[in-house]
Amino acid sequence: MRQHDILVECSQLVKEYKGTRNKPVRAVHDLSFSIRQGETFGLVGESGCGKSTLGQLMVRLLEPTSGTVRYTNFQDGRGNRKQEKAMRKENQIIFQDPYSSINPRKRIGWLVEEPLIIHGIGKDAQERKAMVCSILKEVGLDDSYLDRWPRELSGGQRQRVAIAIALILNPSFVVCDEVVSALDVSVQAQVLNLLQELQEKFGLTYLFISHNLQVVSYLSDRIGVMYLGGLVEMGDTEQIYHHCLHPYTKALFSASVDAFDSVKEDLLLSGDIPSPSRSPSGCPFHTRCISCMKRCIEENPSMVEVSPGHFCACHLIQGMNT
Amino acid sequence: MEKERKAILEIEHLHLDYRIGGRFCHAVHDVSLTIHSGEILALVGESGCGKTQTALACMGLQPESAHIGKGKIYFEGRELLSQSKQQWNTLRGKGISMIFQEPMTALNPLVKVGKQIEENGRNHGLGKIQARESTLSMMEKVGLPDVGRLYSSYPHQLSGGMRQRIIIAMALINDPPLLIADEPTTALDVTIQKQIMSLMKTLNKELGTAIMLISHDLGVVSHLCDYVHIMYAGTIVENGPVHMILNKPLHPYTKGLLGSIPSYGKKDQRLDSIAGIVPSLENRPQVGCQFYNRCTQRMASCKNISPHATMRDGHMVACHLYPEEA
Amino acid sequence: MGYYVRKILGFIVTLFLVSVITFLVFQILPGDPALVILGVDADPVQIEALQRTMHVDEPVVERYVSWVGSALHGNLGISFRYQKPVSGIIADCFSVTALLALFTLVLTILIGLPIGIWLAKHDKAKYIVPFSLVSQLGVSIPSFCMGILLISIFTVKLRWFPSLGFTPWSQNPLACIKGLFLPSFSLSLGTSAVLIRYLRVSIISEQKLDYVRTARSKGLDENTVLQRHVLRNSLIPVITIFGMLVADVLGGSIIIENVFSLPGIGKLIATSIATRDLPLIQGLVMYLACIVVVCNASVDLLYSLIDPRIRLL
Amino acid sequence: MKKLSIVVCLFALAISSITATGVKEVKPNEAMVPSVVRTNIGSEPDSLDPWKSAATDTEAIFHNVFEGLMLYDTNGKMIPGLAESVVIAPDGLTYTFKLRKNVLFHNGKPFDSADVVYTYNNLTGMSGEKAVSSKFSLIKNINAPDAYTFVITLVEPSAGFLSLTSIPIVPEGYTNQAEHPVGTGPYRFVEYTPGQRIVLERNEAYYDANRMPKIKRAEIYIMTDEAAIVSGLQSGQLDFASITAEDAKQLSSDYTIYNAPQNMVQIFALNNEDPIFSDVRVRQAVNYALNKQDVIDGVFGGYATKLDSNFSPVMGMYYNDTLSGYYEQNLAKAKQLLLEAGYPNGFKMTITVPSNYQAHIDTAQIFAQQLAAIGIKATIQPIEWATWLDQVYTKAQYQSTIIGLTGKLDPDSVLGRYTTTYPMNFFKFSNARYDALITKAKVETNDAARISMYKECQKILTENAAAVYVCDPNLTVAARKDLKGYVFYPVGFMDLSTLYFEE
Amino acid sequence: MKRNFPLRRYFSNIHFAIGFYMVMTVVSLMILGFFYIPYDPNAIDIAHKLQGATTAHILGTDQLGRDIFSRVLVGTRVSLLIGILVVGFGVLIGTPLGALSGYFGGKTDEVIMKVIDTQMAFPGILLALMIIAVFGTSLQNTVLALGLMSIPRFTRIARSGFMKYRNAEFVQASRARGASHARILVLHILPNIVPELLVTASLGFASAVMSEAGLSYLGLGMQPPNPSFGKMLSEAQNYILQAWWYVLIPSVAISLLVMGFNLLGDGLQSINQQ
Repeated sequence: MRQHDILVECSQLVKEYKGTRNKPVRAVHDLSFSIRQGETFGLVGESGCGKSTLGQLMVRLLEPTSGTVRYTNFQDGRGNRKQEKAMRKENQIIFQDPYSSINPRKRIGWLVEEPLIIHGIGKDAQERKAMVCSILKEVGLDDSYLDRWPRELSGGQRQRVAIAIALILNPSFVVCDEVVSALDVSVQAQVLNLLQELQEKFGLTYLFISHNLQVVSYLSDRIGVMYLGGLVEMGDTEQIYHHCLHPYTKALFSASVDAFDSVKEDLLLSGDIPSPSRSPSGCPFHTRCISCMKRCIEENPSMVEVSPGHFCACHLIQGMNT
Repeated sequence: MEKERKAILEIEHLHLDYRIGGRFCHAVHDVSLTIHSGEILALVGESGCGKTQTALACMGLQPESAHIGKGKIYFEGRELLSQSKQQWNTLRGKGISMIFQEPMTALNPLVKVGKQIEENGRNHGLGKIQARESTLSMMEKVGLPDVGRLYSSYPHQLSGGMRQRIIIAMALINDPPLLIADEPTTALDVTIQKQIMSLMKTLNKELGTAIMLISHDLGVVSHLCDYVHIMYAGTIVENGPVHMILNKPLHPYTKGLLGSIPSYGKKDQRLDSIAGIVPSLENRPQVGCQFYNRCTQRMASCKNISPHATMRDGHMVACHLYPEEA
Repeated sequence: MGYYVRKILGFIVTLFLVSVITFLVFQILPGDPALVILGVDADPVQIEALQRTMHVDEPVVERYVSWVGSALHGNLGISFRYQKPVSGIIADCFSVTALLALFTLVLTILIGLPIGIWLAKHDKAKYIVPFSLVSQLGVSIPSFCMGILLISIFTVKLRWFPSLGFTPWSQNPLACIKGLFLPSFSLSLGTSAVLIRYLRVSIISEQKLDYVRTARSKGLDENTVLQRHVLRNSLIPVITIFGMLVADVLGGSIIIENVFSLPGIGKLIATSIATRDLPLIQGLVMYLACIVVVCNASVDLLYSLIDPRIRLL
Repeated sequence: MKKLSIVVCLFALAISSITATGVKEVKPNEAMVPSVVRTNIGSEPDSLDPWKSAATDTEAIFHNVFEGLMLYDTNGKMIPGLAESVVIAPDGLTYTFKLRKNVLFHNGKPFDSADVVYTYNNLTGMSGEKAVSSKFSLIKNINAPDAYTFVITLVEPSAGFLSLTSIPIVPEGYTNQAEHPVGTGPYRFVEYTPGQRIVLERNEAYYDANRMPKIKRAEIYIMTDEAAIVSGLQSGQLDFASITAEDAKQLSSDYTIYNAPQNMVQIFALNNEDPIFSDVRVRQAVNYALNKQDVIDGVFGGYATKLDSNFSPVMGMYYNDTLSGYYEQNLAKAKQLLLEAGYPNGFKMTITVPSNYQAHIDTAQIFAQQLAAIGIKATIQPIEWATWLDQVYTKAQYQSTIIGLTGKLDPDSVLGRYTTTYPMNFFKFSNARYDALITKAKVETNDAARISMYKECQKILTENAAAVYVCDPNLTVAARKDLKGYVFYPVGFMDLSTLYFEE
Repeated sequence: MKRNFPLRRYFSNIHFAIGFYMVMTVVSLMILGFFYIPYDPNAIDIAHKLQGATTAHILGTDQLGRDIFSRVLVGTRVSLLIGILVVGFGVLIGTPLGALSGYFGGKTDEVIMKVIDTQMAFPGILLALMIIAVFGTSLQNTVLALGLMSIPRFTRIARSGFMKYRNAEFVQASRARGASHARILVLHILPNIVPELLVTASLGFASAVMSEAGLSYLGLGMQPPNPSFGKMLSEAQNYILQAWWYVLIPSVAISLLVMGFNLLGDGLQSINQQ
């Protein structure tokens, strides 16, 4: 495992939205973790668990209600336009749907070049064009795409364009928000391969958000499992894959059917994911948990380091430890 | 075949074309398949492969612009394509039911879900009280809690999983011999997907409903189905029992598909992806193998000669790599 | 609760702005109401006497404040022109315009609904082209022209309808309908064309939605699908149009009431602007603003009745 | 779908039933001699109270309801009204009226001198209230020796005074005139619906059998739209109406057309204080540049009297016929005058026109083209009537305008507009000799002398080109063929009492 | 195929095609008017007034004997100019307001929408009547009045458009890249709203022509003698008995323009929805 310095660190991050009747909806709740330089941190969870919100908080698309996101490789630039711009250059985000994340009314060349213009990189149009061509080549597209419209491209090609746009500023940290979920299997594999190649080439750090445990466990060095706005388990991929502890993680593994692996443990969760606006008391998972105890209803378990680097928030574990 | 099973649905050499720019483009090309009673059959392929078009043709719901050129569809021995509109109407919802991908949009947002289920029963001859009773019992059967209250809720008040259950209840209220499920779990979360899958499996066993499952997810298929057809660009390239296909894929496309699936086991190695994309309707080759352009094992003959289906290792494959055994 | 409070507050702000603007406009509007009413043959003494009754010599702010004060008590003042309470005049005229608007909307629905549905069902060029052209013709002929045309055919040539005078509904309903038929018909030509257009587009786009396919997959026949599922759902966007149509009809009445000599709000607006009858204009504008706002509120309410996804409160 | 077709059928049925009954209702009207006459009025009455009303249109209707001590005949001559006779003292200061007996107001109250005293007290302000009119300020004293005699004493002799006595007499102490007017005329007021109509009914108790109306009821619809009036006539919903000459030509085969000068002078007024028009030569040049016949033919369908004076020939003895033809179109002369005035290449000017009078706008268009011939570039600026009254009429902030001014029985009230001191002298005409002459004529009791003074006044106006006097457009009235008895007055008065339907 | 003839998509829409040809008919009349006008459109000839079609005056003469054909040729110019200016006014003021309102939401939205609501609460023509009563009749004031009337429709369309896109992923993405609000508003969202604005502009054009006719009917339209279709029609309607063709010609001209632009708008809308 690559062991590097910490690149991004968030502590006690909370994001609340204004819900109906002014009742706040907690999208992200008291979340702390850090991402190391050069690694791929996989974030997995079902819809509404707040993983996308977290991704946007990490690149400051959203301002946290409380808590902080700290970048170690440059100064925090809140309120300072110049520093904020530097932050925007270093951190990038790629979205799920390549059909809506690319402006349909602009040509590919313009779209890829735009970040350079915003940040004033490149002497002239010529130089910028050269940069655009080289990044397009990196993502597997040639010069002929410069003058094409997004509508002429397939989903996979669009996602390559989106990656090119994100990488042309040579960022250090990239949030990939469900980047392959909308793609067909064969194209998904192409994009995953590309992401890995680029990471190696440019030394990128990824926050890889997905609902697909297979994809996450294939790509990530470390995995965090989210449920209703909070992390329930976090650790190295190996730890999570082989020794997951939280009942939710277990259920997730059981549910994400693999064409090859036989199911380890047939866990069928009952009921639906509660809406973030009506978050249950105590452990948020207790409404669906098969091993729910009385304590779980009353008290929200805190993250405990079970083994080095492996954290879990469950009363079952704490029961075992103490 | 060890048991004598009744064929519910037989599709024979189905062709479905669209007219684009004065030219017929094949969305479905020479597709044949058979579903037997009580069986779960999967139609697998990436988007744009013609899976849904095939299914809609079985319901007589293909778009008006579609043109069924050749082929026959038999349902319980009855030819469907030559039916009148009226006959289609009596068949749909009673003989063959269909559930769709998006549980969010497949229900009328302005009508109470109970009414929508009931409507299917009423339309096929159930009395008012009878329809209501079977609606409620069907809702219970698909695992919905508190059916009395749910009966009069609106779709937007329900979660995706519940809506999909409603749609299943609606499809099954008339106890049809065949259910066509078009990507029923794609829009759902994995834990919910798992619930729906096991529900479908249970219903298949309890009611004996044959299911034609359309999916792009080999994982789902492997856990649910008995028999798989792999479709590519409007043609069936390989079919056979599910374990055979997964463990001993023959067609390069099937192999590529399986290789593309990421998993922990493949960590730290590149995925075995297929280059390129599924060609769009207009850009499909008129002759030869449809997979030619993306195939890593292509040969000269692939370009101009369409491959025929051959039996190999206990299942069918249409590829020049496997010439017909004399 | 909060929803209604906010709505009502917004409503009050709108009315306040409307009244201030009207008041200010009339301060810069040249023209002395007394002079306009009495004309060039008036005796200076008469003009002065009339001016005294209008209080036009008092300071603007004072007049405005006193107007607001009495308006809050339901007293909109005395019309310069008619020397009668504004509220009474408006009430009389509004009964005409309200009936006109009502008839117009009824005709709009009677004409627009069947045609719109029919066109949506027969979405083919050979049907749409002639219908679009005919219905567009209704919108593209200025209403005064259409009014004159209708009068010369139905009143002058055929003598089916009267061209002037208004009979109140309470006096003789049939004569009332007869008197209002032509004006509401000429207004409804435009509005029904709009309805047809929106309804057609709405039905066609609604028909493409998944739930319609679900309904078909139940084996429902086309008409049942249309009536039970598509129609109701496609009416939702059309409701918005009705809010707009009410405003259109009120605006259109200004011209059409002149053409048909109907003593309604529209004619009153034109004359009271011309005579600088400030109290009456203030009253009218407030009244119309209320109607527009109330119509929009009713549209919202209607929305929530038809569409369970929208719940007010 | 079935439901829809049912609705459509019902709708069709409803329409057919409406139209069917429509036809039925028209028939009886055609078969019998109507007892109702229906006509229109071009604007809302300004006030039903005769003391508060000044509009010509209103008076035209309400002269049927109200009567004064004196009335006027179709020639504008004063004739006895509520006064059987009048005796003017030789000094011209005392007027003694013998009042008619057996006259009842519409509310049943008998008429006597108390009502006259009440009326004149208020008119002059002798009641202690503010005077209702400034015209009566020359009354020194009034008194009623008995119930049927009424005496007025003037401060100074006034030739035009008698014409003022046509002002309505109202019943003593009755203050509800604005709501429900009460007079003594041949018709009594029934109802007024704002924006819609005025209804009058025959006064069955009218004292004069000769003027007793033959038609029982009159409905006067308030209609502003030209086309609506014509279609009202054509559809048989109006029995007579005043229309444009052009429309009258089209209707002449099916309708009786009455056509006569209406004593209105269409004036192309030039602001005499404007830097350009202050020069009399420029004003004369404009006069010479114009061809009034084009306006008469183009705008009034040929039905108008060409004028060169501020009076219409309808004014009879006061009209100065020697002025006729004073300014004939003469471009050479016009150019010469402009050259003399220092505008060899003409100038730019604006014609401000009230936008609600299409006839004036058309006249302006014709004039603009004619003025272009002598190098004057005229821009037409239509403005709202209210704005016109404010900017042009009251404040005289304009360069030129076109307007029609209605004539009066008393020449002084027409010519008085041009006096320097008149508050609404929007011509800004100022001529010392003219002012003196007007003042003198007012108190001159000798008819011949007075007439010649007024004629001289007209001459001064015309010679000084105070304005361009264009024409007196005829009043054109179309009436259904069986409606007879329409008569014209030199002032706006629509006499309903003479009308009758032929059997 | 699409690349060869990008407009084919538009012309395959029947509404668009018919509307286009109708508008082009009027536009070609206007172009003709720049090169050839048989008579001075304002030349009065009383002797030949209200004449039917003759070889000298192919569309007859009006109440002052002016050549109707010449007036139509010049009138197209005026009516099109009014339409363009009114729509321009609405677009230039309404769109930015709607953009700010929809993009920023919150207080900005509330204030702007309150103003727009207030304007909507005035019956349209009343507002125009007031403006013209204050400033007088002229081309500029007609445009001002009708332009003000047309602002709300553009504001509403722009607002809903910008609202729809303000949280679109591509906007989020460029925001994450450090793009300024101005850049996002103008370069990213605006191009996506243009099709809808075009539809609105097209319908707005039609209603501007109609409203001008309405104002002219109330005597508050253009300054005479300049001909606009509305002015001609309102002058003509007094002569419906004597000269029906005089009424017909401006009616047809107005109908062509209004219908043309309405159909164009309809067509564009259904093309957008495809």
